[in-house]
Amino acid sequence: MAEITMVAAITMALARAMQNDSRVVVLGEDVGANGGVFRATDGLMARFGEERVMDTPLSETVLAGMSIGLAAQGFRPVTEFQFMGFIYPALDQVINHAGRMRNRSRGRLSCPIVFRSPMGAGIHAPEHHSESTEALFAHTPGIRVVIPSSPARAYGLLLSSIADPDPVMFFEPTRLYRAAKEEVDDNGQGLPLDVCFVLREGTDVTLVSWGAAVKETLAAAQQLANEGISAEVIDVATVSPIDFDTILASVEKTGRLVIVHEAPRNVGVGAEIAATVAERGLLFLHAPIERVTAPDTIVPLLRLEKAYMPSEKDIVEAARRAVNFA
Amino acid sequence: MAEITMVAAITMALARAMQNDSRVVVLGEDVGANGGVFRATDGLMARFGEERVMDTPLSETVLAGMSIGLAAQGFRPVTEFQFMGFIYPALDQVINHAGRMRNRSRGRLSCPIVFRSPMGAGIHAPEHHSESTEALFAHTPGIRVVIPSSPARAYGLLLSSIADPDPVMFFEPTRLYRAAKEEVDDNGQGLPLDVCFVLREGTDVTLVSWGAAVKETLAAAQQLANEGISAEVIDVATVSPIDFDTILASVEKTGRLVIVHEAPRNVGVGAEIAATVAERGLLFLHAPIERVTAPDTIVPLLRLEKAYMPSEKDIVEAARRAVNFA
Amino acid sequence: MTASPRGDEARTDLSQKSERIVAEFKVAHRQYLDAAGNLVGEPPAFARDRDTMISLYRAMTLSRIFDAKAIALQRTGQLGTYPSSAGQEAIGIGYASAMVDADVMLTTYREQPAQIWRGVTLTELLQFWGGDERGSDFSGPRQDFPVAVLIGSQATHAVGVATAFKLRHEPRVSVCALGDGATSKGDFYESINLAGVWRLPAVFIVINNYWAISLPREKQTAAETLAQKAIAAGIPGLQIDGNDIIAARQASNEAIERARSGGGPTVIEALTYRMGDHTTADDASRYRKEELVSAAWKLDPLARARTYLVNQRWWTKDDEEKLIAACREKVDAAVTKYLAIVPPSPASMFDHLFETLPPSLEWQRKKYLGG
Amino acid sequence: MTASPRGDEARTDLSQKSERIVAEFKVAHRQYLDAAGNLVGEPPAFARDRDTMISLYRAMTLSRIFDAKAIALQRTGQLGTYPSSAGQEAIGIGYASAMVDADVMLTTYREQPAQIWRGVTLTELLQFWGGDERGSDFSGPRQDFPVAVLIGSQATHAVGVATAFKLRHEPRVSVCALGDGATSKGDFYESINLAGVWRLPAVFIVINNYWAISLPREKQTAAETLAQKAIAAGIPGLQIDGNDIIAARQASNEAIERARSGGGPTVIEALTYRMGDHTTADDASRYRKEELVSAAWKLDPLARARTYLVNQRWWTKDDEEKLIAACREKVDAAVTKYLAIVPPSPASMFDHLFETLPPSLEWQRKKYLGG
Ligand SMILES: Cc1ncc(C[n+]2csc(CCOP(=O)(O)OP(=O)(O)O)c2C)c(N)n1
Ligand SMILES: Cc1ncc(C[n+]2csc(CCOP(=O)(O)OP(=O)(O)O)c2C)c(N)n1
Ligand SMILES: [Mg+2]
Ligand SMILES: [Mg+2]
Repeated sequence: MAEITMVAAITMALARAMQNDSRVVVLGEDVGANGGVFRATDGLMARFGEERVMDTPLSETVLAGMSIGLAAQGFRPVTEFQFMGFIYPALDQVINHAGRMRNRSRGRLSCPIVFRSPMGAGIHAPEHHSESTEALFAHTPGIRVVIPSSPARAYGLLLSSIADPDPVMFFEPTRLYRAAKEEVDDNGQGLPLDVCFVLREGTDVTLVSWGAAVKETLAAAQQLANEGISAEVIDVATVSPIDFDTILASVEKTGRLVIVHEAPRNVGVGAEIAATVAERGLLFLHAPIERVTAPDTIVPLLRLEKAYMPSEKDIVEAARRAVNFA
Repeated sequence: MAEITMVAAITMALARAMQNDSRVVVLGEDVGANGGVFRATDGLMARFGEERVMDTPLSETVLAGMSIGLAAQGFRPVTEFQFMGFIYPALDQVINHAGRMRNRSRGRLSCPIVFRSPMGAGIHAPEHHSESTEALFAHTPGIRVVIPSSPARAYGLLLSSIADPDPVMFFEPTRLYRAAKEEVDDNGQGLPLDVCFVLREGTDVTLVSWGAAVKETLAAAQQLANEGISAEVIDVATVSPIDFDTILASVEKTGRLVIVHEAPRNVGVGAEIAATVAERGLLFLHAPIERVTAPDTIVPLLRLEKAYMPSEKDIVEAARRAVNFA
Repeated sequence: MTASPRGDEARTDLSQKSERIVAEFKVAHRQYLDAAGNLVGEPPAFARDRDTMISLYRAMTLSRIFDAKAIALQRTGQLGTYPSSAGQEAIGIGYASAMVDADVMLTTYREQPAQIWRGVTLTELLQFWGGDERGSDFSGPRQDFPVAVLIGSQATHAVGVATAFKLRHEPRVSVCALGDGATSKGDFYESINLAGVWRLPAVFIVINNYWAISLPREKQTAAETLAQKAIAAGIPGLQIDGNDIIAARQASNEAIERARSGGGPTVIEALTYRMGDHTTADDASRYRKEELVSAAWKLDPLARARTYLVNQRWWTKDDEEKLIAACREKVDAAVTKYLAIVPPSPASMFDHLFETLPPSLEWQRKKYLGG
Repeated sequence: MTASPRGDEARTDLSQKSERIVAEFKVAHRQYLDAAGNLVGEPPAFARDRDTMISLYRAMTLSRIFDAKAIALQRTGQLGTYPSSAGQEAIGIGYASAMVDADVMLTTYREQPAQIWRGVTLTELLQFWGGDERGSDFSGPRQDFPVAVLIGSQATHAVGVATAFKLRHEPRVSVCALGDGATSKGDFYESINLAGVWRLPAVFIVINNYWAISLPREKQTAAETLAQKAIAAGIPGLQIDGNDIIAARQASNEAIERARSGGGPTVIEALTYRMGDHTTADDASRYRKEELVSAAWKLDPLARARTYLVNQRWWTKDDEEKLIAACREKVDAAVTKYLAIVPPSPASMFDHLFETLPPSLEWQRKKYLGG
């Protein structure tokens, strides 16, 4: 079992799903011979043929819409948007159709689609290539939003997303695609959706994060440990619907909550977590909830993207504030 | 000065803005001879001509995009989307262009556009005619989101939105269009953006709301008063960016916060208000924050829309829970 | 802004060697039954078949009578907003009757005639327009799509359905009906373009009823025909008299059978007219002259089909009276059934959100519904 | 899925009275300079003007040399992802040189030649591609739009700009460049449709460089030409040899002047070829054969223009060497200036979000930047 990157784990999951289930098809721009701009679909066309790996014209609206048609017909489309910033022409289809077809038809037709797309800043790419707008999807009823933060979780969560009978937005932090390697067993086993993963146990403060920011969050926890502060780190993973129970249980234990995300602050998913804790776990709190997020500005071009993203230092400081709160 | 409905106040504001500023143009589907499906643009084409009141083909993407082109050229487009549920094909333009053009061009080009659309349930209309997705826009940097809740505020906020040099999403609760009349002076005076309106002062609990739900919130406050509970009612009005200072000051006074909105709960704008209070006003709170919202389901067709929308009773109960919290 | 004629100044002097023609296109118009109900040219075989023609006429009549009743129900507060299909029965019954059950239909909100032909019950139609989602869990072919309210959006689903057929090598066709207004949406264009380049078994029926709410056809596009939109996708486009049931069925038939046998997609523009208001929430007198409507009644597809039947000596006044009585009875029975339906329960809002409700939504279900 | 030929089976027997032709279209192709640099037919007057032709050639050469340097900078980590315009200089300089300053240009990310002609400095181009927003606050005409990264999206802005010109009765034209891939987007179609029906002063230059990243032109659409997409909007469409600087400038000129004088919009499809990778982040060898590229080099617009100049005895080897040296010097000077730019400050993230920063964002600015 070799150590592989997150993008390789994604390719492995796609191949496994296609191998196990002939209903799974992959479609999107440049997913074929090119293997996707990040090579996430590398080799799939050669292996599974042009009928199951479809290079589509440059039309995100019909890309989403045809996925709905395919899904209603019993296929399991895994549809790639080249970047999260290019997904908006498809939002109408996602919000108004994919998330609603089951409800609208009283279960007669459904949309078992995985809409994949790279997300996040940090790879020095041009405008629109650095978005983190998972909140738009999290606010939308009838769809799930899943964001992996390691090769193994990418593999397991993608398999479960493909197997799920309902639409899943599966966002892959580009900054993590090749950031680290890990042993991933190609055993076809999915990881559960709708639950958080506790990555590190701790007693003094709960750090909740997802996606690329999990990297800095774990680093911050290590730094805090060096300072004698015991941080619990939770990877939300399924960003909608959220497993609040795990988060509430942790905050009950630690009494302190720091939420970390790369998306803008205002009405981000972090707001929902803070709000729910303030409703259902107010009395657990020994300190104000902290959110470490990007500001409510446009993601800057590459010169400033580092200044834009939450840093390990920001997280450490927020955790210290929470712990030291009198 | 006659008493007028909210939709009439909107028409009055549009006419006033067009009268005072030749850069203001109105465009959208059926806004001309038909005067818009709710008659919000009634009479404008007859008065200002076909050049300033433009009936567009059925294409929401170019409707938004051309507004950006017009705005960059110095016009002040007031662009109507027929219903909030039809706005999504334009989201790409709103998020990726309208909200970014000033930043992208370092202030060289800007987008003084008002994107108007009816919002909300309660008028027994077909699917997609009952949406409350202001959260999607509130999460988007570079744009304002304004929602009036009375004829006078509709008039004043619309005038200020049109005068504003940046893009504004202006959402009009259909349920309020003809719900109540009020005297509105056609004096051309705008009301301030970026501030909340305190509609009723109180000391025991803060009720924060916006849009159509303000109606039930005010009714609930009256009901609570009858029970001896003094509720402060705040109309957020500018839903992004939010005037947190007014809300925090109120919660500091009352110690209790109930947030009411018609949008789904998860990652709604209510979450941001709760989160911010949990961060910046935690010690003010004598009780958990309550959110009274629609559930995270698809807005049902008309038979169930009443069950879906937050009711006066729900608000009263939440306020009572907050006040009685030991 | 007013509509503009096409800029013919574009044509340049072809005597120069520097310019040559690289593509040429023609758009045809098809009609078999003229406005007076007389035959134009030789009709297809089915038009000579009494039973077929009568069955088409019956369905058109039932649709018309149902439609009037639905409007009446709305006016008396017993139905939600309702879009009349009066005047558009020929094209609806035309394409629906050219389909087989295994084909999949994707339509707008104004295609009650086609839905009725496909087997959606009148009660289900009322239930849907009465604001009850269960009306879309209908008795028509179970893979047919629910009504699409979002203009043009169903065209994208149609190409997905057609792709499924193509991938499975099934001889099935995806038939998508949409309006003149819908042809201005990117959804429509992206869909026909994809259907073209993948040569999908999909047929797009553009119901050109001249109006998109208050916008007349000539303000929707400068294109001389809507059929020529097909040229942008490299696929065949045909214009037909959409009030001519024979042309409607025959053109649909040709396109559907071509698609079924691997010949790829087609756009059919069916010329018809929206006789009523846009919906019961609309007041068309604000933007169109009554004369236009009276003129359009002269092209009524029902009267025309009836004249043809009468001319063939297949239909009598007595037949007509019996048919109307039978349709009324059917409609009344459906209304009675509709009005007796137990309203959906609030819990049903959660029932079809996901196949299995996730835990955090279980929490919400309890919170909202109690228990 | 593989590309499919057009379904000609759609054509029906026209001898029947039931069918008549209601619209006909022809799509022309224009070329003045063939691949060898020889004239085809009588060229327009400007082609006989030494100074004009040399200035066009100079700009093309400067673009090519700049492009190579930008790629080198990226390879050495001094620039962000960069999209090469090599091979597309003729069409870029062609349409840009047909515009006047008061016109407005809206382009993709691959139109450095046109931007250079319009007066954007090489330093500004580097600054932009180096990831600094200030590069879009450029020295070109101040109403020209920043580069649009979102495929096709700028077409919608172009019709807004053109509407502004029309409303103000200004003799100005909005010129929008976009790729073959972009023609598959609804944005493009909705835009040309609106431009058509409102007869707007807008010109759409479709730079058909055969590739949309890895997707070849024939998998993008079944349409025989991209010029014929105009037919769907009821506007003129013309295909040109986009590597022929004379055709590029002349066709643009005709379309722009027609638009300026109230004749409405045009679509021009310019046939060219993407010589390099899609961007520096791409590896085209994964999806295209090297032979295709070598074949395309035979159509090189620069070599062709140079041959023409030489044939006219307007250009010598010495002129060429001097030009190259001058361009190199200019590019090097721009690079020096670029590398000396002080990076933007984090505070600048807040500076252009709104004209006046709202209070809650003031709070954030302090929180994020301290102070
Ligand atoms: C995307 C979208 N935009 C706007 C509307 C509002 N609307 C409903 S029907 C209609 C006109 C549709 O015209 P057409 O396509 O010709 O169909 P018809 O109503 O004539 O059958 C409009 C604008 C909508 N339903 N969907
Ligand atoms: C809306 C959108 N979808 C996808 C992309 C990713 N992308 C960047 S360039 C490109 C291909 C564009 O092809 P074309 O329009 O022919 O322009 P070219 O790159 O050849 O100049 C794609 C798919 C994008 N930038 N925008
Ligand atoms: Mg219509
Ligand atoms: Mg290209």
